[in-house]
Amino acid sequence: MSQPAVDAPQDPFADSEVVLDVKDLVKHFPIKEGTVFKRRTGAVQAVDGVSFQLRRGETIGIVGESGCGKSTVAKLLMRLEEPDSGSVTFRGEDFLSLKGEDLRRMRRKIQIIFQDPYTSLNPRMSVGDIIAEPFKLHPEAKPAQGVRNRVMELLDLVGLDPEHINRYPHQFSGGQRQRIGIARGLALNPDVIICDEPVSALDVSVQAQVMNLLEDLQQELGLSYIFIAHDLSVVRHIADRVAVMYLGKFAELGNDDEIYRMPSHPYTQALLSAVPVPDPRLRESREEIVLKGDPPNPANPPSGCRFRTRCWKATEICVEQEPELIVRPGITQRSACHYASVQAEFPTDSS
Amino acid sequence: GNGDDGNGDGGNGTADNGGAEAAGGGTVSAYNCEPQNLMPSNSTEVCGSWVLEQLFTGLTQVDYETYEAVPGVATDWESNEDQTEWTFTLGEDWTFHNGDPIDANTFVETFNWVVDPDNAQQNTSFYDVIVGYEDVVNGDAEELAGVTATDDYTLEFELNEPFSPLPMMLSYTGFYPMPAEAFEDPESFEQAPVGNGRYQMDGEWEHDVQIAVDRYEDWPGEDPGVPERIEWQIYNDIETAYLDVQAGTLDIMDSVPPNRLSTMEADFGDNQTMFDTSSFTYMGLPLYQEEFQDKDVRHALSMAIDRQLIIDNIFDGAQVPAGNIIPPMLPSAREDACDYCDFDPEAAAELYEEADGPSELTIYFNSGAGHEDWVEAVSNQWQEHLGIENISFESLEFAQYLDLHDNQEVTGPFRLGWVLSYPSPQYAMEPIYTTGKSSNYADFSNEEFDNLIAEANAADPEEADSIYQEAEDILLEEMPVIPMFFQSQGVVHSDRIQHDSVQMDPRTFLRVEQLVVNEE
Amino acid sequence: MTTPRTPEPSFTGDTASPLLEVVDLHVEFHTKAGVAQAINGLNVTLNAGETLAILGESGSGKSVTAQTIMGILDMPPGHIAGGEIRYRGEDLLTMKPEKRRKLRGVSISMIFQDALSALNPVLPVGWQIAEMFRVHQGMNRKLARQKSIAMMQRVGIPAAEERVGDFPHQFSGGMRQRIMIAMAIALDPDVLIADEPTTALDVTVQAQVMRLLKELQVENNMGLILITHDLGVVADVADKIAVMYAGQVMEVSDVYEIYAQPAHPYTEGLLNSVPRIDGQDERLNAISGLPPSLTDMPSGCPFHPRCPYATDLCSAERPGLLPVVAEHTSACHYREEIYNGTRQPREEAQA
Amino acid sequence: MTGYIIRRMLQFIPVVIAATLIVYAMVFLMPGDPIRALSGDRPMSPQVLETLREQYNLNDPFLVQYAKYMWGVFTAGDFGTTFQGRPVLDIIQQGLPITVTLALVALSFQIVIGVIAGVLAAVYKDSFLDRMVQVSLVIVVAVPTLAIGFLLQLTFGLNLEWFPIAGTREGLVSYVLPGITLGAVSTGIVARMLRSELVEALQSDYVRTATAKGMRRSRVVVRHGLRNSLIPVVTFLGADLATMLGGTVVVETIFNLTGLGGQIFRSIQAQENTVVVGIVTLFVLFYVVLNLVVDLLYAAIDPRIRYD
Amino acid sequence: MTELNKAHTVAAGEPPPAPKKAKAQEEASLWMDAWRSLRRNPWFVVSAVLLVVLVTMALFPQLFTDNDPRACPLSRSRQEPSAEHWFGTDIQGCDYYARVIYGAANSMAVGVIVSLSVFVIGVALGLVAAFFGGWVDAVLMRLTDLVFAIPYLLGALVFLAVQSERSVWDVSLILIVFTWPTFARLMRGSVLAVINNDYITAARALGAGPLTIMRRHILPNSLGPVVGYAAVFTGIVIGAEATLTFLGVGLQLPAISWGLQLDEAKSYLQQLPHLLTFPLIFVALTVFAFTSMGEALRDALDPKSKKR
Ligand SMILES: Nc1ncnc2c1ncn2[C@@H]1O[C@H](COP(=O)(O)OP(=O)(O)OP(=O)(O)O)[C@@H](O)[C@H]1O
Ligand SMILES: Nc1ncnc2c1ncn2[C@@H]1O[C@H](COP(=O)(O)OP(=O)(O)OP(=O)(O)O)[C@@H](O)[C@H]1O
Ligand SMILES: [Mg+2]
Ligand SMILES: [Mg+2]
Repeated sequence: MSQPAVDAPQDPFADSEVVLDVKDLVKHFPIKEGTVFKRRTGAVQAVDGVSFQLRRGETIGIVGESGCGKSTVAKLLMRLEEPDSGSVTFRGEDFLSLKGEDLRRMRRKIQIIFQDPYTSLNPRMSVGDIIAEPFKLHPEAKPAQGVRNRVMELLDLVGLDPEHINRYPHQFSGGQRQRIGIARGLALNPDVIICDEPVSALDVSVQAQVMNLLEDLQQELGLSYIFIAHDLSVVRHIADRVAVMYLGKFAELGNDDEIYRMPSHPYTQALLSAVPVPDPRLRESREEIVLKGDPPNPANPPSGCRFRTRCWKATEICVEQEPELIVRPGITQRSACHYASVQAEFPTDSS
Repeated sequence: GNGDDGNGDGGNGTADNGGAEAAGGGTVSAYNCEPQNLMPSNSTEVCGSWVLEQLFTGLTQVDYETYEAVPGVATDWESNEDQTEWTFTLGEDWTFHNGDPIDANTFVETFNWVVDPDNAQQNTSFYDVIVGYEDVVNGDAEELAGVTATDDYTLEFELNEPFSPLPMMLSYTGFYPMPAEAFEDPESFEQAPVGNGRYQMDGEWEHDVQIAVDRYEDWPGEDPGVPERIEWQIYNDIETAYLDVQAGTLDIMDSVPPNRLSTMEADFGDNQTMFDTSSFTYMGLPLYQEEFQDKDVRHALSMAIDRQLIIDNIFDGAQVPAGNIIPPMLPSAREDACDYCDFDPEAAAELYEEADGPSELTIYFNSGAGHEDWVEAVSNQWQEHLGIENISFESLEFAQYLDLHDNQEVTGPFRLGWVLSYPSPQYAMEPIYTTGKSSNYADFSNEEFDNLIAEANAADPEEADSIYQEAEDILLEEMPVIPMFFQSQGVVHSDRIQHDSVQMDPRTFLRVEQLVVNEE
Repeated sequence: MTTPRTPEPSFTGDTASPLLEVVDLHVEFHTKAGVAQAINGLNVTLNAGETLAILGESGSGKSVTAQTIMGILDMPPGHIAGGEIRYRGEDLLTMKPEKRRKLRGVSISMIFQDALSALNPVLPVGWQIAEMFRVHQGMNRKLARQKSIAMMQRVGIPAAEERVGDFPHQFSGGMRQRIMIAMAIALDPDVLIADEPTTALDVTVQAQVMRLLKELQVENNMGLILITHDLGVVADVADKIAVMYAGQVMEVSDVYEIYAQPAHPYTEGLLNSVPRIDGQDERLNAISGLPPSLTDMPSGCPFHPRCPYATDLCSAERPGLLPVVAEHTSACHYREEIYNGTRQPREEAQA
Repeated sequence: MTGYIIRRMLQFIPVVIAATLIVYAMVFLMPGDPIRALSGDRPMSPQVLETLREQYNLNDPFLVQYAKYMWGVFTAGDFGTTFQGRPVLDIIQQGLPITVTLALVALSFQIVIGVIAGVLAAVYKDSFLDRMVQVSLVIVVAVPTLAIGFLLQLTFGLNLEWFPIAGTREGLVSYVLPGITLGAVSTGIVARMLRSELVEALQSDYVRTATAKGMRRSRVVVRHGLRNSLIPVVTFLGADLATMLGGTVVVETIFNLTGLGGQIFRSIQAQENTVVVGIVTLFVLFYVVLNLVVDLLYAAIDPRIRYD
Repeated sequence: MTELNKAHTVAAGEPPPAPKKAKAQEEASLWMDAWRSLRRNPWFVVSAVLLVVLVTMALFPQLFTDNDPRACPLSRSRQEPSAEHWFGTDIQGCDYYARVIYGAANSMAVGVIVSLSVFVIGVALGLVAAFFGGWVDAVLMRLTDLVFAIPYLLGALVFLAVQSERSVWDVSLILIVFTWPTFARLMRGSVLAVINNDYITAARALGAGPLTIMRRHILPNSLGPVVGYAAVFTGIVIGAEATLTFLGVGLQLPAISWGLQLDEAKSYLQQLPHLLTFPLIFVALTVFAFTSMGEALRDALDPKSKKR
């Protein structure tokens, strides 16, 4: 893979076509109480104003606190949830207003790999049928070598035994199921794949295999990925740009070097400091920024900056004014912190 | 006419109020079905008339030993020579249960109200022999010209034509006297009818549940009711009632389900008995259809039926094979009057062959009334003995069934029945077989027969019977309907009821007012 | 106040024996294609207060092992073909069912790999946690609810008080996982089996959860079996590591040793596959080849078809789990050479 | 949610209009003359017929009849009278409590016995007991209701004298045998249906979790498995309650109860438009509410089912 | 996919294995797997054999008896079972064995036609209602309320008015029209329980249209309760047919069917129990065969419950 020098802050994808243009996406889930006579008592602000552009061949990684709205963003992009407001444009077409056949056609181009590999596989379909389903749905994409051969090939690609084609999902381990989901997502050679924690249940070796596969496909077909993960090393490895999300908003958005080497948002810094290093000898020496306080309630987020309740830098202005996601003085990436600064460069691996 | 007191109930020593006090009294709970209504002039079915019989007393009553009219409210009656003018003398101490006195005017008012078309009473047509009936019904007159009260206790009838069974007919429910309040608000009246009978209502009619009556102690008649109180429990299902009698929850029922007749003795031992009734079942033939106009065909059909076999095997003996039209219990009934009612398969087959009877038949009957089995048996016998290959059934709801008859759309033998509203041979024949009568579903028309009936109606009662029999002979020869059975009724009762006191009449069946309750 | 029922007596066994000992366990699945040997003679030992990390290939039988220990394996199709599982010296497999039931959740507890399907979709999460207190400690409804809110707070669920009544589908993947954790640690078990407990958690929350588990371990001298793919986490918290492959333990060692000097080619391969956070974007090193089919196990060492060092001996004879140095055992014929880094890969295996 | 309920209740209106219109039309279309049938074999005089027809608007064109009737219902709450002059409301008043009690007794029987049998059959799947439940269902389905009722009457009424044979004199006790008779088939169905659903639910991961939590088998089955298998059962019970209301003829007849089922049956035979339509209106209201309740129960059973 | 395959080829250590194994592997789908496991399920085999026998009986009754079911000399009425008349004789004196054998045709036909049709209708409508929700659901469900509210006796009587000859099809039609709502509601309920699953979302994400989702994902996962009920329903229909006949709107007498035999036998429960027993055994066997089959099918369609 050829990548420009790490130091160059400019976007290597600046010239590529924008595949996905997301503006101000908002999704609030109503909270209801009572078993039968439910009253609406509030709303979880799962996604609250997310904007970004995804270009051809690019990978955007999304990291962030659990429950901050990553999966919801993914679902919104797939139109599996309808956003409360905002727009999603796919190759210049308004994705949100598509209906029927047009939507179906478009869905061939955007695929998702679900976070939960247990519930997203139909228990009454054999693995072969699950992976062959995309071809059934989009006959125009039928592979030349025959669906079944292609399915076996896909199984093999993700490191599963093609002989297991007739098995049912419950006969597989967690990681194996996750790979079934990946194989399904890859089947149609889409333009964009939204991967919601695609490798979390895989052992490192298989994970390596799958990531290599994803990268190879990207190289070859110009695929774009949105890659949601908690494993920051994995994200760093695969992503060109990284978005750090906190409580329904992007806290920071920049290329992987900017984020990993010069994090400017305190949350990003805390996150990076908590990454465990695969070397037991560093156990004691690591300095982890332990966030104070409890995570805020997404139904009733703090005013101003949403991170301020747990931030060691917070002042009056953070309470009053919501920081925008913009390029701030002293940094090259966009950051939603009034005091954005590259306070400390994250210590690189000592090996 | 005669004023013969005729109350010769020597067999029933319990009827004496006061005499055998020990045996009288108590409460009897008896089976009943839900009456359509409790308006005497509107009641046409057995469930209602059974109750009304106890609540009301008409001008005359029937002595079921002799089948003659005996005094009710009227103590005496006589007619002119040709039976067209009748004078009834009324007893003077009759009152309704509410105390209103009853006199000749009560009857005049009642009868005028009943025939008034605005009141739409179903029994109106019984009045058609009375002069002025047509005018009232057509709205040309307000009152029946033929009924007048010459004084407080004398009632006169003027008839359109000679009609000797009049005193007998006047015993019928449709001629009971009614108090003024009945006319003001008939609907609430029938919830708790105020009559002049042996018993008076206790509370209202609880629909589908029960009707309770208490003995009316001021009843001026000859043989007052024995039980102090009668409670009719209303059942939808006779099987259930039967079980309840078995369990002792119900004292008595008079319509044992046919399929139970074979187990009746085992279930009840001595507490059961059978009675004959006037309920006549026949297979009518649509004479307006060409196939049935040849009387040989009709004879053949009749002779091909083994009635006794059907009765034994399907009704468990609960019917009497019909060899006549006049019910056997009437004095005028004869045995062996019918030449073609005996089972004779060979003769039948021959006759049918000769007459070229239809090779396909549809048999009609009304559904849901338990006729399937015997009709099927008849059909099997016709198939077997007459070689009719193709017999199908048409079973219909009663309303639709009557519709077909009205429109003369019936194409084959049909089942119908007839119950005597008053026990007279006239009533057994005239409404069904005289030309143009509304119940003449077979469309039978025979001048000789019509004349004989008219003649009998005009004759002295002593001579009338033989003329009615002549008329019956014509029916049995012409056979517009194939007589099938006269029904027998099973009665079962609990140990509370004295078996000897169980008596039946052929019209309303069990005489519930005669029952004696055993002391507990 | 109702007086709480007397808590069910905790199991008092032989305190001299190890806390948990799995001896020569064999588990099979009956499938259409034949008998799948998911576990083939597995041996592990867990001492009180110890953290045993189980690493291994996806599909190598980690979850099946955990389920077998818990006694919740679906039988059929599963079938325990042999072995013993000793808890404080007493064999769980032959124990009276009622006695064993009382151990579950109280003395031996488990965090499931898949949180969504492991949580009852129709019961509020709070109820599901509270059930532990109510059934095992006879606590009343109100108190149990308070306790479960406390547990939810402990695992870092924001606005726990408001969300106790919510249903699993209303939570994000990571939040569900934390609910599972809360449920499993509710009664301070002696043994906690955590099957990939933090896959859906971001690193800060993960760190928090791991700290929590550590605390419990210190407080109660709890034995922890940590099944995970995250070598970083393992490096951080484990005392001992068992590496599994194809239903067998390949290597057991002290945590410091194994990272520095693995004594089994599979472990070596795994460590090589780890992406680094200082992320050079080179291809990741996956172990080549597919794991063996469980219905058709290769003769000898199950890893030999993929092993760069394999010889004829490997395909002929199955190596036992033998010590390399003290407390460090490996199931490889050439363990010492690999431990010392002196063995050369076969020519053709070098990619 | 309240909005949802209101919307659902409003849907009652078109259903009532449609149902009454259809039913009215059907009675109208039924062959035969209801007035004619009143007097049995012996025909009424034409004048009487005419008066009665007039009185019950039977000579009007169909839509006029219907309009007159509905006008009476909505302006004066007048549901008309029977051909015998009995007010329809009176009939409903008498029959409704009986029908409702009967249906509720049958329902309780179905729920209690059906659920217990279903749960046991599922837990001991393929055991003798499981097969017994199946065989009982098969037999109960094959035996005519009337025969079941009769056998119960004979055994528990006549011979053992535990329950009255018929009638409602002894209060709730009187409803036991009819309730069982009415609910027998459905009880078997509930048991079978629940059994199959529960067997499936018991294989799920969350049931496994419950076991791992150290719950007793009974608690695992009842608290964790059962609820997830209830939706078809609740649906069936809802639908069955609906059919039960109108279909109690046989049971009402043999147990001599004066409920609405038998009433509507007889009224149809007598072509008493007023009674039929009156009862149907009541039923429609009941069904709309019943189905709403069922739908709300869905949401209560499975929180993932949402209505907005 | 050059580099990829290269990488992979190396990884796999041999040429792409997929095509090689494609031939060897038997293609599998849920339905084929189901069929395979059905064949090995003894309950299925037994019930299949039973059904074959019953169907043969319905189609070729002559194979089972030489006696004419319509030869009914009254003189031999009500005989107990004997060597000559295995099942005894009925009220009319017909050979009861022959009657029962000949009764299979009508009963099986009505039973199968009706349950099959309501199954199809109910599944289709229930699926559509639950899947699309909103007004589609409202309209369909109110329609079920409406049908529930219309007494089926009324419908049957009106239907009769326009029908002179009544065949099995006509009788079936009446029953179908009035019984589909239970199926629709049952189906709707189980679809609602399934529709919120993630795999449905996943299918939508793949671009599956409503039809595909319903057919491939929802149907197999929600069919269970309806299949089970349809099996039992066959038996219920066999009984219901007789009721219609006795109201004059069912099969035209003197038709022969099990329902009619059972109905007739009701009156002689104590006196002539054999009249009830024999048709009952046959109806029970039919229901048993259908329910066992339904259950076996359900088991087979559940990959998790597969016995081996
Ligand atoms: N259907 C729903 N109803 C109510 N709240 C919901 C729903 N779905 C998600 N949420 C809430 O929205 C927020 C964001 O959820 P989301 O699944 O997007 O998080 P996430 O970033 O993917 O977290 P994780 O990394 O743990 O998977 C959470 O607080 C969650 O509880
Ligand atoms: N019901 C079953 N039928 C057949 N094989 C099964 C069944 N359940 C599990 N297996 C097989 O058993 C093996 C072990 O599965 P297990 O879930 O223990 O793996 P794991 O080590 O937990 O993997 P992961 O890390 O992916 O969760 C897998 O290869 C799986 O395919
Ligand atoms: Mg997520
Ligand atoms: Mg696992």
